[in-house]
Amino acid sequence: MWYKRTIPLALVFVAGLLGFVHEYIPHPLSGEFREEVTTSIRIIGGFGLFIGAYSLLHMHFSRIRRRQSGWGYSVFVFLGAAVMIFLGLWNEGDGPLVDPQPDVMTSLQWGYYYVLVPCQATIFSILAFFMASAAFRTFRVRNLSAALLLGAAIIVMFGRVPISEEFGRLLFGEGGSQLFPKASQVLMDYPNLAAKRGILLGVSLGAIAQSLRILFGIERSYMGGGD
Amino acid sequence: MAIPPSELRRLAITRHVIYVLVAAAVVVPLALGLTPGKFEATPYSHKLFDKVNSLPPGTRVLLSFDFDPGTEAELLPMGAALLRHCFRNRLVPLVMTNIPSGVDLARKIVKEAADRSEPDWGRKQTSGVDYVFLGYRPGDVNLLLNMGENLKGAFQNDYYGKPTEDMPALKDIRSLKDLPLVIDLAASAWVELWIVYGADRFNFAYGAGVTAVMGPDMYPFLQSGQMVGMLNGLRGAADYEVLLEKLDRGTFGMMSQSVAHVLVIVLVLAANARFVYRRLTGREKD
Amino acid sequence: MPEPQPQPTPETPSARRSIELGVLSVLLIVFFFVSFLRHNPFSLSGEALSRSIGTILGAGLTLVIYSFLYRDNPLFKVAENLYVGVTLGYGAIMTWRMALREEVYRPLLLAPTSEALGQALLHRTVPILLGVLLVMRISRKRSWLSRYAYCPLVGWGAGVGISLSVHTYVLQQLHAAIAPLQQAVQNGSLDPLTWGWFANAFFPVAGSLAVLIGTVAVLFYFFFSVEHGPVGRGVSKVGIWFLMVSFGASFGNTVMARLSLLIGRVQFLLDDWLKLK
Amino acid sequence: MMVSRRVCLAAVGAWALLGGGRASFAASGPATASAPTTATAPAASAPTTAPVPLPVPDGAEVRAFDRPSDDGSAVIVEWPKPAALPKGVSYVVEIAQAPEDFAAGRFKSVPVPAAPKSSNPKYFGFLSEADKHLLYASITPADQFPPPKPGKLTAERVDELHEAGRLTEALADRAKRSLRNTSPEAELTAEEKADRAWLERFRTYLGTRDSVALKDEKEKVNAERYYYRLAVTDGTRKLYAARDGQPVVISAEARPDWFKGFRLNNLLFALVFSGIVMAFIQAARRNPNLFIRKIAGLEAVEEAIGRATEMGRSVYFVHGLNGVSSLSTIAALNILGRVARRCAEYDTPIRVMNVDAIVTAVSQEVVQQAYTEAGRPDAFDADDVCLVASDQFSFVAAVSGRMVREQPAAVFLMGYFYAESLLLAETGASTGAIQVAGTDAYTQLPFFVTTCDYTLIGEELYAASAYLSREPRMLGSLRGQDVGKAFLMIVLVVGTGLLTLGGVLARLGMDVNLFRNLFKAFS
Repeated sequence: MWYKRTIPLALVFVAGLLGFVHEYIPHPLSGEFREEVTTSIRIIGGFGLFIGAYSLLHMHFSRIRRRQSGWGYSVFVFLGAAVMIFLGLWNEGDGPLVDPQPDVMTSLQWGYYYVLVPCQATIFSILAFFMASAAFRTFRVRNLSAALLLGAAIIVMFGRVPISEEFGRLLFGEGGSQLFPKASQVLMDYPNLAAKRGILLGVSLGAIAQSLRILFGIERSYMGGGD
Repeated sequence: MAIPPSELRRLAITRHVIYVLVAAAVVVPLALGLTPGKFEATPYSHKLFDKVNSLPPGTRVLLSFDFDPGTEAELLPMGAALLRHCFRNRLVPLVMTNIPSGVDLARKIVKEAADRSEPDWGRKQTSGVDYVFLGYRPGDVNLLLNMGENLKGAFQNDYYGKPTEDMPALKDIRSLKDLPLVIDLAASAWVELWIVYGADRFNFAYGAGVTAVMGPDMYPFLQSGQMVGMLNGLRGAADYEVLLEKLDRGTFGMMSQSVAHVLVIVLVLAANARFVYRRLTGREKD
Repeated sequence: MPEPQPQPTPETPSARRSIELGVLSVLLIVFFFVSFLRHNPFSLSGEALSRSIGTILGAGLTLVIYSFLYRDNPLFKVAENLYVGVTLGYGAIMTWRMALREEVYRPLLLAPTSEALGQALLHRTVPILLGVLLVMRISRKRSWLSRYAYCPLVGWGAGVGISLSVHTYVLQQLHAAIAPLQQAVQNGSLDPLTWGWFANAFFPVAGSLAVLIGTVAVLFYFFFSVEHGPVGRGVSKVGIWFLMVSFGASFGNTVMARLSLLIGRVQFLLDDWLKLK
Repeated sequence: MMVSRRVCLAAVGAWALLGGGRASFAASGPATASAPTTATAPAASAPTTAPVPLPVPDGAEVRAFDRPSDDGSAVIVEWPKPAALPKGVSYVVEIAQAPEDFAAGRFKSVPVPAAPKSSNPKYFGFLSEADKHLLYASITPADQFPPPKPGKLTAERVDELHEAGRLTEALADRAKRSLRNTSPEAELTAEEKADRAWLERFRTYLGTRDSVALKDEKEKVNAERYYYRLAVTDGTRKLYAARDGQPVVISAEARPDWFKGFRLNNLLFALVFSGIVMAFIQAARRNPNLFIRKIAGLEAVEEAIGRATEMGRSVYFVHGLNGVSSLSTIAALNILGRVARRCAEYDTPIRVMNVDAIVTAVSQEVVQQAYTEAGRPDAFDADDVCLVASDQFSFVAAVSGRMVREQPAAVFLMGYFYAESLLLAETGASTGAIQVAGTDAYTQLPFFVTTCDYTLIGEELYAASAYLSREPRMLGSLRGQDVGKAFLMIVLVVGTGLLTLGGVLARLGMDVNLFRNLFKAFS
């Protein structure tokens, strides 16, 4: 239906055109216009919170409702969210409408430093173990490519840590201390640079093409399903 | 060929053994407080350090701490070192973040650095005069564009709700164009967004601290001069600490880093030696 | 992040379970014992108390999550879900404080003068309406309304993106890419086979040549419009080699990064929890 | 560097078109009108008595004009470079609102650096050899004649605002009341606290309004026409650029321009490239058989399915984490279509693992479609395409668990992956399956390359899917991008070549500006 698809697509095009054109206009008006737009976007973005929160909570809620396997764990999602939101709104008794007192650890920050930070940091750090085990069990020189890759990886891994300087000294005396760091540096500065730049150029062309497809309504997948 | 359970159990065991080795490689050096012998800072860390060092006292430097707890271990030491450097050289750091869940991390290190540097200045560091913590505003890249037009418009108040309009620290700073140097610490696309929507549009010198994961991808920008320097991973933080001659978490981590790397290298070599041997003797087709 | 679990050994699941429970309880006792030993909450009060409790909690969560390395277990799942919820709640509060309260509540409901209110209405009514529309996305039937909110955003982003990526990723990169060889040629010393010649003529030239060849080869590898003849195959082979070396560099750095995160956690456990420093 | 980057040959044209065109030579008009003041007349004839003659520019060559391609905030004054600029000698530009004001002494003098015009091609483009000798200074009138800055918030200001109707009686009183009240926060009554808080809000609001107003004022000031005189001084004497004894007075107005000349190359590239891409997309619509070279990875796909068939074991297809809106997911779905089709033909069981509900739904359609095309719609079982989990960690756990249990013979990992890539691929490898991965997540590619038997790298994934699906938007933009890549490759090779040749020539003492400028054109 035209008001479900046509107009939105027209909006995309118009907004895109404005965004594109104003980049080339030095006139103060274009700057003011952008300020207007960006403030609006900031406000709209704020509302995005509700969507994220809803979809996540809704998912866990339906798990609990349907008694899906492991639904009990979903309760903790609500628990965590509820506690943090309460602490934030309570705001040491000052209520949600005023700023938190500066430079005292509020209970919200307490929750942040001692629950959120440890959990997130740890979950990410677990990968260190998995990599080590993968390194032993699955990273194989199946072919020339993999061989090059692993070789480069080893040089870089070794060159990037201080011990490689000690090792260099050990082998070649004082002069050799920079051998391995230099090796990894060279590897990063030349082959790595070349490949990364090639990728960068290719990918950015792709990105531009993607933007075009969006502008001209050829790419609509971001609109989600429905008519 | 299905794997017999015995084989699976063997796999599980090898895995757990490796986990233990890794844990040991990291914990032991830290617990014993081993630090590596003297090592030279990598070139790009050095470049960034020199850039900051070259700024005259009173210069305003924008630090954008766009990371959250997930990568705090790598980036937070950089932030601490940079702030320490700023305060030591009497620069005025303007700190912001584009990541809501990074606000309190940023706030924490700014506060700590300010308090720590009190002796350097001989007086209490005051927010709004010696440094500004702008906090977080949504809007993503549009926020950067906004700051490029009108910084005080984008941040009408600082994190503590004080109006930025007539803050001494922001005197005659109208927009990003008035800042000589911006440094971004990020584990995400923000590093590049700062180039695209910031440095290249508003012509300020730009440096970055990134997680080692992203490090290699940044080389095109370093070579093209779109970045003046870069701290790459925990090693970058260690480099900066060494250059500052004030060792801290980054440097203390380096010994564990070294041992763990060696461990991984040994594992890869061992496994592949076995693999190649088997392949040569035709016992593994793959 | 889970790894494949070996099938529970068929013979003695119950025996294994009881062993695990035993070990777990021992570990719990040790954990609390150590925690109280290092920072005894009873001797503290006020901020120090909350901090020490926090540290114990944080250390506990850290260890619980690492317990996953032994195998997936309920404690881990609890911590994981708790973390998801806490993140959500914190994000919600931050967005309220930093965005909605600053941009919507304060300008409109705390407008100092009627003039200010007028200004706020003038500049914010439309975005706020759009914001409300955006939220429509969560409704099954009305979700199309949200398109009116995010389509302009998407379009604007795309439009601005085009000229900026042309500038940053294409033109700037090209400019940087074609310069080095010339610089190397122009600044290099001219008497060959001396150390200086190697240092500032040979290597720079060789290096910038390598970069040029690599970049072109990689671009060619991603070039799909022509069937690769023998030459083409050769070039794209070179391209793939360069790609692989750069992947190796990324690989090495990724390992470094993950280990750094682990180091960060261990530092927390040793310095803050066990107070070894 | 920073500047030269921005430059392009085209900018020259643009400059002439948009900025240079507006250069106005007021020397003829007002210059003659304004007689030099008695104050300056002796100075004008000073050189006779001077020990060192100051390098006075020839009045005929001094010009003022609007700075091109800018937001109307500056006027350019330019003059010829002297043979030599003795030490301690510097230039001064004097600016006045009317020619007569010089006589009346109502003018501002601005010391300006002697910057060569050729050093700022961003605004001036490349100069013809004839103009290489010009120096320039850019003057912002609003800095010299600044509009009155709105005052701080005082009782007087409050009254003004009240008279201007911007504050009601009551609010004005409230403002003054809490302005008077300077006692510390602690001693305030609730009401006084409220007043102070209100005042703060009002101050903030006023501040932003004032800065906006000031900005507009400055723009107005800049837009006026101003009159300029150029002098050279060594601190004691001051000589004016003069024509027949008269200091030359020139004038110009700064005007905001409507196009950034220095971005013309950018615009051209964007437009041309867009045109090509769109053209190819249209072409692909008309003829979906646009040539795309065969992607080696696809043979690996066939081979893997074949092996699964021989071993009579299942094929796993694992999607990445991103939703349908992401390119890589779309590409993955196209490839899934092909894989499912083959599996249907060979009667090999296929399992599709998803983490995203919508992707699941689409995948089901795709697989069902494939089975129908293969003529065995009955064999399709919707449960083979399932949403195994809804977040990263549990996704990996579930998929890994199933892999270990079912021991698939072939595993396809297609789409955008994050940290889970390593674990999925490792599990697959440990179960001895043939693995084919495809992703544009470059940070994850290293793990796939080392753990999988074949990997579709970055755009190869799109290419493969375009090759299979013949979908115009993918096919077309792929071809369009190829043209872009070809262009980039040529620029890289030819550009480097010519620049280097230029470098060599320079070493041989030849002029290489030709080459330099030629290749500034590309950035």
